[in-house]
Amino acid sequence: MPVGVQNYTTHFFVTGDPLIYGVDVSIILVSLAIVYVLTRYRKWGWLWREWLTTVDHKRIGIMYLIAALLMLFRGGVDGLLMRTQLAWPNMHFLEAEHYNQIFTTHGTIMILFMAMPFIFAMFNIAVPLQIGARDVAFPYLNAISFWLFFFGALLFNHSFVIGGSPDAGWTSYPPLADLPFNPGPGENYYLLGLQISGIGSIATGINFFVTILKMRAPGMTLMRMPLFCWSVLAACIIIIFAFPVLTVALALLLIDRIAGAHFFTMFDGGNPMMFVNMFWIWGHPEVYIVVLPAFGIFSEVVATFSRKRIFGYSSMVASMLAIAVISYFTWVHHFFTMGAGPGVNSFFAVATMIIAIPTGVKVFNWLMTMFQGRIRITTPMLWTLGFIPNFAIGGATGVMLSVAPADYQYHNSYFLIAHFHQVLIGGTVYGMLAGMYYWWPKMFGFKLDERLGKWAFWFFNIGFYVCFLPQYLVGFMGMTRRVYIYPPGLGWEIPNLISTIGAYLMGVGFILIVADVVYSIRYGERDLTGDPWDGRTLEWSLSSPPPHYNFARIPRVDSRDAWWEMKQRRQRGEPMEEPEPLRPIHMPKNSGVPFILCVAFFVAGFGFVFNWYVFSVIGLLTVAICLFHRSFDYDTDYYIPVEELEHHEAALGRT
Amino acid sequence: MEAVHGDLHTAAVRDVPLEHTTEDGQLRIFGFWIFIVSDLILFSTLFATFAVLRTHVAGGPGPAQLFDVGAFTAETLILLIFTVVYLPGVM
Amino acid sequence: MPNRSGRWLRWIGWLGGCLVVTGCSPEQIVVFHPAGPVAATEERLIWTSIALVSVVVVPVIALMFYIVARYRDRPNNNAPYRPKWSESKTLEIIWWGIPIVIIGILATFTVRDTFALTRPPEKVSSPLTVQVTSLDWKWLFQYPDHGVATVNYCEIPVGRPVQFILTSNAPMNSFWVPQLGGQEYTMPGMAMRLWLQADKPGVYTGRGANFSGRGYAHMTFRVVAVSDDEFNRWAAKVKQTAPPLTEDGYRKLVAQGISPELSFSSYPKGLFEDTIMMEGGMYMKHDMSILGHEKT
Amino acid sequence: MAHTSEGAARHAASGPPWMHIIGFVLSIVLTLAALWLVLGHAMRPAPLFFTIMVLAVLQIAVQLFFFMHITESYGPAWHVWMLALGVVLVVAIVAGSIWIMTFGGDVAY
Repeated sequence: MPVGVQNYTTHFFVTGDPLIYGVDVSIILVSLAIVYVLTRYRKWGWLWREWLTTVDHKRIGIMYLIAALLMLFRGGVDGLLMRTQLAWPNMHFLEAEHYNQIFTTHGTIMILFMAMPFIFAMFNIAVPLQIGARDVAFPYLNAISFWLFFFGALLFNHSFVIGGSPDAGWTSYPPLADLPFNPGPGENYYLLGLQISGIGSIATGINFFVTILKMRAPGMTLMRMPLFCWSVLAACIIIIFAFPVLTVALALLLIDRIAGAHFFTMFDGGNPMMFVNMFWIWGHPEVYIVVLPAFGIFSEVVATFSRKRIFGYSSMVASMLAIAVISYFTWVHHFFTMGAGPGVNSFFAVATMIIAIPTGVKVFNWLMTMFQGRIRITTPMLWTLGFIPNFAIGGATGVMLSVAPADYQYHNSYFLIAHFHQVLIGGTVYGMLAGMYYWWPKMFGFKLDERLGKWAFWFFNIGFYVCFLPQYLVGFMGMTRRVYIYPPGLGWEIPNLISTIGAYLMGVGFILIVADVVYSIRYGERDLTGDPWDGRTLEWSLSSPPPHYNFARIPRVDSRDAWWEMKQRRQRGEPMEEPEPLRPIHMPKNSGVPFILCVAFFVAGFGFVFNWYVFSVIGLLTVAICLFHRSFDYDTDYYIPVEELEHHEAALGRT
Repeated sequence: MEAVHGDLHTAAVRDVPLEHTTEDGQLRIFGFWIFIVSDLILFSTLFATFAVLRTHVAGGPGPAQLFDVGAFTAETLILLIFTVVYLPGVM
Repeated sequence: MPNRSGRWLRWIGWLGGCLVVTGCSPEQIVVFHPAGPVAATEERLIWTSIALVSVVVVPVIALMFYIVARYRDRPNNNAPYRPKWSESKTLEIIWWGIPIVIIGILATFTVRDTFALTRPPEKVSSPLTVQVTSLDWKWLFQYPDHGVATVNYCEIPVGRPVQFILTSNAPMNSFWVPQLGGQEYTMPGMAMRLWLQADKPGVYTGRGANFSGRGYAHMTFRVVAVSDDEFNRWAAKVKQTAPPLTEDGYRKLVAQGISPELSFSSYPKGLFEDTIMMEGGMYMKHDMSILGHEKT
Repeated sequence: MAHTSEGAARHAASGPPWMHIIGFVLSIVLTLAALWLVLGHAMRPAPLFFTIMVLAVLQIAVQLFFFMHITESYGPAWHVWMLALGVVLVVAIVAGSIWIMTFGGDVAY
């Protein structure tokens, strides 16, 4: 046993807080319950064969979705704890240290372990189906991406009960995050959790970039692609260009912390501002990574539920690509107040404003898509309609924030908090929930209940405004972010109280969404047609859920909204082409190696967190062995024979 | 291993190099290029860090003391020569 | 549904408005109650930007409610339905054009004021220099012209530009006095300049705006703006009555903890410059110029 | 597979690998030129730095073209566009970081 163990056991488990004991108990109980259920119903084999080893993009998408919802729950509880503490002046619900940990984990989890997997869930579920492909370009890598994310998130979440949570903010600025000011494993958890899941994110970016550019069905030119695929393509471009910067920033900070380097330390010539600089070179594009796919989903939903083609398709494409590129030239607006000079501030202020132009154009295009359409207000459409005013206000405050001298007054105040929650919740979360409701029948074969869904929306949406509009005001009153306590008499009490009430309304909204899922599993309307919304794109041409090979015959595409056109042609009674004969389908084999590989990453990361390098060496050696194994594994694929295909298709009622 | 879209590539690929003749190969090569692009950014961030922190040695040794011209010249030349050592095998 | 949501929103707005009005007075909205030219410039810019973005935001929201009401899929809805209408050059030019114009105007103001705020607000009287050091978790102010120092409060003369020179001997923070003007980071090894000026006598609350650890929420300070005479009297009084700040006393200030307001009649020579240079700071050589008359 | 051996045969038939030989010679020449410039103190620091950067970019181009066959692709050469955009962003990262970290404004008169 390493010597370190002895020293660490006393600090290993977080103690002394009833909340944490409660979590300890519930973690143990839930784990035992899961083990019991799996054993009782003999589901271990099923879990391993069908899920842990799968390389099927649809199942990986579902796992991402579950993880994202769980993390939304954890991040949401963090948010409610914070709002409870801030509800009234001089509250002593949480102490400073605990509050600092909670806002740190809230931010980190919401951005990296909720928003990212949520968009990846949508990537996986929809992209291959929309472009008429049988899987992504690299299914094995896709599984690795998921498990890297999963174990990165798991590692990060361990910090709550083992060793202590990070408490330097989700931005983790040194020197506060550096060793002298932040001993203990919390920051290491942050750095390694993000690093491990970040590798997965880069791989996902590459994977979907290649998939979209190389695996479209014949006839689907780029300009015939559904807009969601365009938004994914744009997001992937940003992932590929932005995430490596985060990798470097985290790695250098980790070297500072565990190997005694001085990149960002306050002492010995380090330059902490360089971390701030690098963090936001990644951080600003990251915002667009999570919001562009939401734009894509809104475009799909608006067109479908207005029964109309999307308006201004080419300017939608142009605006998304413009956003992808310009988002790279705006990062300084996160630290105008650093004083890098009027030249720098002017340049980045103007670049930030410019990005508002293509974004605004998209809003007009969505409105014009609805104009002279036939609008059906279903749950996905409701989230989309809720998004538009939200995003208009959030975008407007974004433009206000980009005015550098005005930003000197907003920076780090609650005005900023209200702004970015409005775009991240109003944009990303609304978008992902719209996508979840929209593609749910495609994933699971039944619809989520509309009535509960609408209740959930109204609670969430109203709660949202009640929560965040007062925060704009309290920002103008001088309240800064990350304060855990404030004195009475500044006029902050009433807006904060209203804000807390709003946060709880949003909590009710989330519970109703969960209730909707639980209710609909049992009673939800079954989708037998595969096209419950009268959709426009190719995924609706398949059964719900689609067979594991997706398309028995790869469709031939000759226009935008390919499935809609096919339906129109059928309606007009035009003769259908004779279907081609079925052929054997080439498929990737499931593999347990991605799972094992990422467990090894987890072990290595855990070793680095506690400076127990024995674990790190074992973990990294296992990683090497897994990579080596893959290099010499030639038994990775198989063919589905025609008879089996015919059998499957017949069972689905399709010939 | 990837799902192949029928025989998209029988006639057209006659003139492209060997490694592009399967769809699997095409995807891998393209993916590899995109990976190189992400690496480009990774290294440029390291270069940027170097450029900014270059003078912050806090009294420690600077580049002049750290780099051994003879050694890195030899290393570079060995690296470059390795790009052609496989040629006799191909010829 | 859209009508209902409109009603809901109005209702919430009304309720929120009532609560806010009863709960706080307008002068507590400090950003909109500037007490000096810098904050006034920033406030003007904020209102300009609000006006400009409203040109887009208000019509967008109104249009959305109108469109949803008009084109809902109801059995008797006889509004026109054109499922294939999806391109219009004219419309596209309009909504690429309008934001471009708005952004153009806003950008002009932004650039102008960004440069303006790096210069002293008024050139009529000679500026006062105050050296600010953020510590864990307190603020140290030094007056190089008077040789006095204070903790967690500072006095400044009304109507005279003040250049705050900011550094940190702790994790980065941000120096923010909303009623005098916007903030600037205090960073270890750096000396940043922030020009502020008070036009009205009064006590203005300042606070650290960048998270710096456990005691961060308590990092507030008072800025007391008084007439020139009163300021000089105050400085003289501190010089005579307050205890000196010794090397040892400074080390105690640097240690983590919260401090009450303190005054010191003197401080170790070159304390501020040494703090900046402590770890080979001043990353780029020409930054030295900021130290001005007190060359080290 | 049948077309594999056929492809290999096609490659073998194309004579000496001139591309590789030219690339190799160019890369050696560029490296030695940079070395000579630095060790011989042939220029003042600023132009020297600039020249070395130019040589480095040329070296990258040689590697990409002669050894990594950047121009070969089946279908549109998207990767070339991504590399081009990558180069723009590299400039943004490096030059932008230096520009920002120089703190040109609030600290100078």
